[in-house]
Amino acid sequence: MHKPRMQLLASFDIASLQYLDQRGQTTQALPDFATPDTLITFYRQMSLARLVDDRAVKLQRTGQLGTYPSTLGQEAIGVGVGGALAKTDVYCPNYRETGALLERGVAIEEILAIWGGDERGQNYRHAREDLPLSVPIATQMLHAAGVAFALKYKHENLDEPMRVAVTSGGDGATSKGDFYEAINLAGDWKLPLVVVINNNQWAISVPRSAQTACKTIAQKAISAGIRGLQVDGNDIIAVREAVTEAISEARNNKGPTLIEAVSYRLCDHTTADDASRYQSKEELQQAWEREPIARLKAYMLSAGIWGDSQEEELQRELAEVLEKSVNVYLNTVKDVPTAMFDHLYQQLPEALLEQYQALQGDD
Amino acid sequence: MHKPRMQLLASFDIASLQYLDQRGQTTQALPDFATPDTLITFYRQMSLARLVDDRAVKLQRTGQLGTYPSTLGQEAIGVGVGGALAKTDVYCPNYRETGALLERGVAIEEILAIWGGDERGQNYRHAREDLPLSVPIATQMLHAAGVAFALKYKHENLDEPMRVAVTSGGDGATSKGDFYEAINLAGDWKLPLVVVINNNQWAISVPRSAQTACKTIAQKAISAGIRGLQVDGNDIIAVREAVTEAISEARNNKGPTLIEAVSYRLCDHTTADDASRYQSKEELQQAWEREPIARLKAYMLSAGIWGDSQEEELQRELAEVLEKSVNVYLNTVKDVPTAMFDHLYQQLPEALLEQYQALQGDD
Amino acid sequence: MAQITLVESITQALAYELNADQRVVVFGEDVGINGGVFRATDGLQQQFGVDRVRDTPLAETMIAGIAVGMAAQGLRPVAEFQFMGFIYPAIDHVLSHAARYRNRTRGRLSCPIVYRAPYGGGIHAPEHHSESMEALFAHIPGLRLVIPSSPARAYGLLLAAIRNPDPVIFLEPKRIYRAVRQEVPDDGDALPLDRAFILREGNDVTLISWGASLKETLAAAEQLSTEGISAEVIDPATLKPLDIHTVIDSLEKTHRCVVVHEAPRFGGLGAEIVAQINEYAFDLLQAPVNRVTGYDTVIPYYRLEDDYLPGVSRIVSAVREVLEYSTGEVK
Amino acid sequence: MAQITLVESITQALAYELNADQRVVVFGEDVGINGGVFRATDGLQQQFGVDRVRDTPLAETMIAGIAVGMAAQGLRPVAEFQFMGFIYPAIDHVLSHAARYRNRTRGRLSCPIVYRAPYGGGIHAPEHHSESMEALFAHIPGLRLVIPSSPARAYGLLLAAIRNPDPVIFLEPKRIYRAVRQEVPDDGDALPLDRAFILREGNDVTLISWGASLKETLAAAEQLSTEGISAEVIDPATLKPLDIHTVIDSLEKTHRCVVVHEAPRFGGLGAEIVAQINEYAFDLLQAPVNRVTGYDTVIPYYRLEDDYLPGVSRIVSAVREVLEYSTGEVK
Ligand SMILES: Cc1ncc(C[n+]2csc(CCOP(=O)(O)OP(=O)(O)O)c2C)c(N)n1
Ligand SMILES: Cc1ncc(C[n+]2csc(CCOP(=O)(O)OP(=O)(O)O)c2C)c(N)n1
Ligand SMILES: [Mg+2]
Ligand SMILES: [Mg+2]
Repeated sequence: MHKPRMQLLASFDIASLQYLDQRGQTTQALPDFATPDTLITFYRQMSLARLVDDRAVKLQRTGQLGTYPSTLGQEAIGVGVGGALAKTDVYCPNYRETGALLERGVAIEEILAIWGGDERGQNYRHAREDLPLSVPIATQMLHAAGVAFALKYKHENLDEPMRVAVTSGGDGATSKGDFYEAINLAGDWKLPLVVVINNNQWAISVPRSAQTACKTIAQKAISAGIRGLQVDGNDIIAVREAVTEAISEARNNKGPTLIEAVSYRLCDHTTADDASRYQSKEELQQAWEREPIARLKAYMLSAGIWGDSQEEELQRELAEVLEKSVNVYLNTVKDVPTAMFDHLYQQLPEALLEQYQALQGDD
Repeated sequence: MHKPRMQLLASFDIASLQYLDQRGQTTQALPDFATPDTLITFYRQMSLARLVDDRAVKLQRTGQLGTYPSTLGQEAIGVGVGGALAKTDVYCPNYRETGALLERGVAIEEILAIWGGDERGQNYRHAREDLPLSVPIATQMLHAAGVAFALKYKHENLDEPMRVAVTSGGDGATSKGDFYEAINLAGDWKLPLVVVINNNQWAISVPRSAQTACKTIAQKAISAGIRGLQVDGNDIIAVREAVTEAISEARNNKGPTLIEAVSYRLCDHTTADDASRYQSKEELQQAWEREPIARLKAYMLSAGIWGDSQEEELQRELAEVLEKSVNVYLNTVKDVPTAMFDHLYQQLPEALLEQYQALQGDD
Repeated sequence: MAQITLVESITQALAYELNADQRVVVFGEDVGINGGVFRATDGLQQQFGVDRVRDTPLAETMIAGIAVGMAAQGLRPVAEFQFMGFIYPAIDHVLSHAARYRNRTRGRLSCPIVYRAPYGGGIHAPEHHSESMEALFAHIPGLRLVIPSSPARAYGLLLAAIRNPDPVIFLEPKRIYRAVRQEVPDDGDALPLDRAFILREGNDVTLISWGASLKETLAAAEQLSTEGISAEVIDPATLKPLDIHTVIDSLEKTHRCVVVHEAPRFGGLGAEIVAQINEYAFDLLQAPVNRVTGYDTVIPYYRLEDDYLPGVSRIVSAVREVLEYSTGEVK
Repeated sequence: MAQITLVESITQALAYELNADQRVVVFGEDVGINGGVFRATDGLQQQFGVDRVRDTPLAETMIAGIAVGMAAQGLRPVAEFQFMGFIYPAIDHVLSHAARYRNRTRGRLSCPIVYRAPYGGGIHAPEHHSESMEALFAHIPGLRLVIPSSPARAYGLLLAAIRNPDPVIFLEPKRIYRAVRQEVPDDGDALPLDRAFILREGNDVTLISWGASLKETLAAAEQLSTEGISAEVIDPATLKPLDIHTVIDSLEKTHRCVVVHEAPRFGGLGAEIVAQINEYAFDLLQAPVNRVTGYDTVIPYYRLEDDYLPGVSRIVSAVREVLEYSTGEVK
């Protein structure tokens, strides 16, 4: 058949960023921020996240914690993203967020409290403006757009740097309308927003390949007319660089960016899941070859900025930190039942007084 | 600042199709289907749509019809799309659809009945499998994906041509989650679906430029990993060609296509709207220069396949057709009140009998 | 002072609060230069600028969701849904987030949002433009639900809703947007958010209604009065939390009650009112409370909508029924 | 015959109907190889293939919406929402389309859809995994709402729901998914969709409940029986349309009634039941109907959820209250 002639209107490229390959070797010169101290801090924080996850899973297994979503294998995303924000920026998290929350100053016992069935965990002592964990998939992205609007609205002079909002979600989240509506609005209103997708290849049992026919998730940015790129989500240097750059664009009123960080969920979806029902062992094994902590360690070892004694010292320190928080968590007594009314409205409406008193009487 | 090196993952182009420019001159050789007879039929159908719209607006103004959404200026899209489907395909329309419905065999009196506040209008005598008009924006696109799934599911041999679903919506609809979720699923499940966007530049008072930062709406296809293209929506030859081609791809199990048809709403949003509040006169005037009926007529005149006597004859015929239907519409008596129960469930549940009888007693 | 309509009183309240409080931001589809499809935001963008009165892309989930983030950052978002029939994609964010943010974070963050929408039937509009689904929101913990029925109440209640520290669903009975004019002083005085209004005093029967149905309810009361029947008419207006005490007080006098609403009967707010009367005033009742409501059908396209909506005659008959009722012997 | 749990009876019913009717298609998040997060679809994809038992992308609006199109084309979609807490983005399509398609097209097209979701609290799950928002659906005209409370009823009612020519919301009380085992013959016999079940006969008081709360309601009845109080327990199960006659018949004997549900009280289905009792059985009542319900708060994170859920002792006290009630003199 005769092909009609068409006029080209627009072209788009999607590209990917990496500094460390899976053996921990550099694929290009590292960015300036990647000093030995910074890398060691990255390593420490990722190691802490992994320890917290591990401990949380054990607490769940022994009936001391509810369902828990581990970030095993995705620590470079959590730490890479969470640490890229300025203190005054606002993080609008997903629920699989241990590394990022630690970076934001949320206490381990707060994280445990949330998954331990206690709303008080979300009343962070630090990061008081960060949004709470969000369980309904992708909804937080719209909240983040609202936050970004507010930050821009409250900012007097758009020629000066702004506070920004950063939000995160999974690969599964990119199938949901909220995600598209959020990025479309962010593009439309040029909001200071960064959206990071933790593409860990799975939405519970549904593989990334079954979520969308897209080659990359980054290309979904094109539907909103915003910047989109992919990073190696197991390379914390790449993650941090990309997010920092995107934040800087947002800060300077250059609008939003979508970042797809490609990683792998090395754990069950949550402690309520059994990934062996749907995940091939080989795929999992191969994914372990690419995991972020060993990779960074390999680089640090080869660069001579890390060694066995430091590793031992670090593990000892982290174990102590963890232990302390776990104890705080385990020793927190249950809230009073009437707490369920205390924060429902700013002031208890008269119409609820009777129920409040009934509940009190029940105690 | 030093720019990091990135690896290219994917590239995408968005292009546009046109055969007739705004003066009715060909910009490339016409496709084979564009015989004089076909063009005359196009012209007839677009003219009929315009007459129906005009009459409907007058009926509304005189209190004989409810709120009505005219398709003025967008007849090439309605007729171009509606006529591209095979009889057995399923059309899943938006609400601004007069031209397309006429092509599908829906009677003028049925269209009037719908906007005249009578559900019986949606009980088409023909096109019995087509979905009803959809008022909640973009929802019909998900229904269309469901229809497309069913057509594929019921089809025995995927190597043989399938029935397909075609759906339509406005530029405003492309901001809504339903649109993205529908095209993403269609790509993911390789559904026999064609999505046509009538980009008439306005969503009530909100201009296309305020809906999205995208340069084109066609590029939103990239977020679903499906084909996307733009056509000149005032050029019925381009519209018909693009839709026919997309249907043929879908029919042959090659998956969905998104088509952006660029046109202009030359009328108020509906009879309840006053576009002069937000629309500039010059823009409107310029848009009139590009409208589809005059354009096709100019070509037909220059090609010597149309003349004054044919025009007169046609207008006489169409006026007659219209008059007949309007009379049927105006003479249809109101349904019985209990009709509101008769089709709520297949069988009236016992629990509703009392209400049914009360309503009967009220008559 | 000029007399204004209900929809104008909405505009007046919005303007007052936009002026008084920089944190207030109005947004939704066509609220800008077009002033909203009902003109509720007429002139506000011109007066306060596009940053504060802003058209959104067409996406109701988005409208609901961004309000949560804006509120968490201390703004006072006032979001408009063009019609109640298009509010449903917003329910997830209203229910799962706006209504829960304060509780979820134990007071760290909160959602002082007003979600506005015109609602109800009777204007000969197309499908989905005539919905009365207030009961869906009334069931959601953490929300307030407000429905004004006069220009003055609309003004005072909307101000109260915007100033309220928690999320409010504010439904505007569009059938009476322009039904009456009143003098509404632009004094910034808010009304309380948990007090029912007694619109007409009476001794024989208590009629409870809200929104546009009050028009027929008051007309029915008027008609009954010509027969010597004295009906008290109560507009709860702040439907959640509900001021049941005003109703009970009235029942102390009347002992008989009819609830009128245009929403479908099954699971409508009438049911909750009957249930609370049953709980708090069982011994006061001399007849079962009667409900005059929309039928348990989809509200029809407009040619049949008058057959659907509770009219004066249905209300009057219902009142007659409760007045004629005499308690059986079974107890 | 093997004894099976409620969730296994769901699987059994799905398998039966997938086998019997080529038009049946099961889909949702993780319903495929994973068999659903509660294993309700365990083994079905393996048995019936990916075309008939299909994982969807993660999008609940989409799940609800495609079901409408599938049904309009004559299929019998059975859509799973992973938890009721994630069903809200689906409400628009359920309310605006599934429930209206037949009426809108005057019978030309229809939506024989089953929307399934596990619901209710008490399993120590994270936030949003414990919702009981059945009242939202109960208010929507054109829907049916079904909640089974035993393996046998789950089997028979799910078969009926799938075969029903109109849309059904089918909520599964996940707290009792595995609470008891029963012999459930796989005979394909459906139960009627508009008949309440009397789970226990009694003369002194009528207890009405559904879903998982029946566990505590039956336990309360048992406890009361040791005190010589004989409680009749009714499971409406098909909550919309509601079979109120079975309730009224029971009240002819008992004259006293308690409704128990775990959903928030205000605007819950208990209210509608009380309202209908008021309408149909006013003279039968010797005490106000009592409601034992979840509080009008968000269901708390799990450490407090037992304080929220109606327990045996609250039900027992409520029964005592209605039994001790003696009608005042006011009337
Ligand atoms: C709206 C919604 N639907 C369903 C769920 C149940 N659910 C929890 S996590 C999950 C998969 C999420 O996948 P993804 O977005 O890739 O994030 P990941 O868990 O892999 O980090 C699902 C379906 C939910 N939480 N919210
Ligand atoms: C979900 C929803 N929100 C709002 C409306 C009200 N409304 C009707 S048409 C319209 C604009 C639609 O614009 P577009 O999609 O471009 O279609 P057009 O009317 O231009 O053909 C709006 C906001 C609606 N019908 N549905
Ligand atoms: Mg994932
Ligand atoms: Mg448009």
